[in-house]
Amino acid sequence: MTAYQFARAAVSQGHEIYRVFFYGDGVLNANSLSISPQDEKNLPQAWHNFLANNEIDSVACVSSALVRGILSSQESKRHKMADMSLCASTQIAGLGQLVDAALQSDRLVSFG
Amino acid sequence: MTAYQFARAAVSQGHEIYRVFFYGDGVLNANSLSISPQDEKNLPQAWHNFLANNEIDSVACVSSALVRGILSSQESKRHKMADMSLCASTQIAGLGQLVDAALQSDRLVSFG
Amino acid sequence: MKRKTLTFVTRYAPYGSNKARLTVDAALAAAVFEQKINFLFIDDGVFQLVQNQNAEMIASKTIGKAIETLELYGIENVLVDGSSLEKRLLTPADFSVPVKVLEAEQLQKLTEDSDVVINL
Amino acid sequence: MKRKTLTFVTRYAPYGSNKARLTVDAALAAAVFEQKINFLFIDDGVFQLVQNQNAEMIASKTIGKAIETLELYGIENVLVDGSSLEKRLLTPADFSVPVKVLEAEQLQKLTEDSDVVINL
Amino acid sequence: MSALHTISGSPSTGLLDSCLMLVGPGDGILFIQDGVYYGCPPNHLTVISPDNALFALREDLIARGVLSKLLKQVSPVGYGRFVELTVSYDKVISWS
Amino acid sequence: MSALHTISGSPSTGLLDSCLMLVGPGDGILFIQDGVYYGCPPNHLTVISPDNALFALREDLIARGVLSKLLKQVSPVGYGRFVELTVSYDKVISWS
Repeated sequence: MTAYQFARAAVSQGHEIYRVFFYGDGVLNANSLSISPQDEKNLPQAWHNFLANNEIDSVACVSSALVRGILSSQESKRHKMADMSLCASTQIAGLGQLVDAALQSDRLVSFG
Repeated sequence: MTAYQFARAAVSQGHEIYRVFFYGDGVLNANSLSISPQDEKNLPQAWHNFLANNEIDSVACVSSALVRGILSSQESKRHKMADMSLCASTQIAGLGQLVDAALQSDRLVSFG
Repeated sequence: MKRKTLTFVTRYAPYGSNKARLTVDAALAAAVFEQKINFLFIDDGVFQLVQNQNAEMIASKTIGKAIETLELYGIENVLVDGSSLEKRLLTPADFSVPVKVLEAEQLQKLTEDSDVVINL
Repeated sequence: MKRKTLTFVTRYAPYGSNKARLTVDAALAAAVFEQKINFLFIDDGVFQLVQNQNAEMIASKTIGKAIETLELYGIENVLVDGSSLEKRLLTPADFSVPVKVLEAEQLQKLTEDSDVVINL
Repeated sequence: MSALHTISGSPSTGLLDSCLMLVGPGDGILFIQDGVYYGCPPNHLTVISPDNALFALREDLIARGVLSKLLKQVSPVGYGRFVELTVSYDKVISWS
Repeated sequence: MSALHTISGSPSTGLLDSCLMLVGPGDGILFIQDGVYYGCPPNHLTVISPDNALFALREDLIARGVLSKLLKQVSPVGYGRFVELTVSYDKVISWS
């Protein structure tokens, strides 16, 4: 929630977001199957809309995603799993994408 | 891993396990889509086999499971989701099942 | 089945993790079983009791609201570790519900008298 | 693109969470970008360096092995906070790889000289 | 190069002590999430040099009911100011 | 009724202090996972009464390379003994 609100504030001030990198439990925000409690904000849906509307690149850390059962269709195939549960707007990739973002951007802000 | 090895040791000593209740990140062990790193033990698979072979009741906490995208087919339907990612051997239910287990058993052992 | 004494212990601040919420929900689930239930706040758990919380600010559910329902569900033994309060310069006057403050010896007796202690 | 100085900080014990593993993997991923890389162990992170680990016992990957590959990947600046060692009565002789022990002032200079500090 | 340090755990975590190992003159510290309890009594902040500016995220203070308890040396800030702070320091170091 | 307390976090977590609030005479304490570092130098255990038996899970000690550092007042135990301990005390209280 903190990361989401921070990202919105950054965009509204005219900053460009190079990439959102989900890791650890953060990858749950890229899980199309996840459902929020009825009276709480649907954070995965909110992220999805925000990233799509602002055309922001997003990546879910592959090792964090796999152990949490969040698969892209490609990974699904490789591991012979029937189902697919990755939001369309988010790619699965390695930590190199985090390092790349750290190098390409003026600021890296992470939320544990 | 600790909980799994403890449960195996308990069964091998002839104790009866009334129920395994997965909560928090523990529910990831009930996710049929989750994949372990290549050189690590596949803990969800190990749990599944252990519970099935010993006919032990298992429950994944509904609130923990939903936010992590682990759905039973019934919940999938209710929330109009296409996919299903709950291990066949595990039911989704509320915290009442934890309390029931605490009352019915001689010992409750939990692993944070 | 004989009536048991269940003690729930919560030691986490309200919103940093889901653990605070989980413990309150478990206690509310336990209420319908008509056992003797204690609910004990220790360490950062005492922050859950602070009045005037408003988790709408962080798009979450205000946990103070759930705690207020404990009594409605028949859970009257809402207990707080006194040393955890002192460390945080808090008193029962800061809280949204009435609580019983326990000293060291009472805490040990509480544990000893419990059939099950649930510390998630 | 100018060459940057990246400093990875790790403060978690090796197996209690995935965080230790994540930080080592991130540093290894960073090695291919040919930047200047520091890897700093503080707090419980120093436990990652203890020799003779064998995570097969808990069906996991031994993190000491991954740390030994840091140097192979060209990450030579393996640094440790001296005060974290003292608190745990550990010395570099307890470790599986050679490390540089930093004092308070050197730690501050390290941070100041870094373009990016990654503390996951 | 200066840094903004964000701290997201309560005083029980000891995160401030860890953070202070890397804090240099002129760095700023922003308390977020459960970290905002660092801005409440008792005063945990006496170990910090007056040279280091202190902030706490207003939304997190209000959510926890502790905005009125905020120590006077800590400035409450919203998300807009949070973004500005990340720009005005040369880098951000997160403690969680 | 006696209790076996399991502690699964390192000394940095302060879990032992919290646990000791509820420990009574005759209770046992078992260190598991990162909790096994409590069984290593420096001696964190002087605050515990000799009346309370102390154990540490052998698998977790070996995984972390610290079995040889275990303080002599702590007994290393395997999973089998862990199960027996949960039976020999009246209840189990977990600290994580």
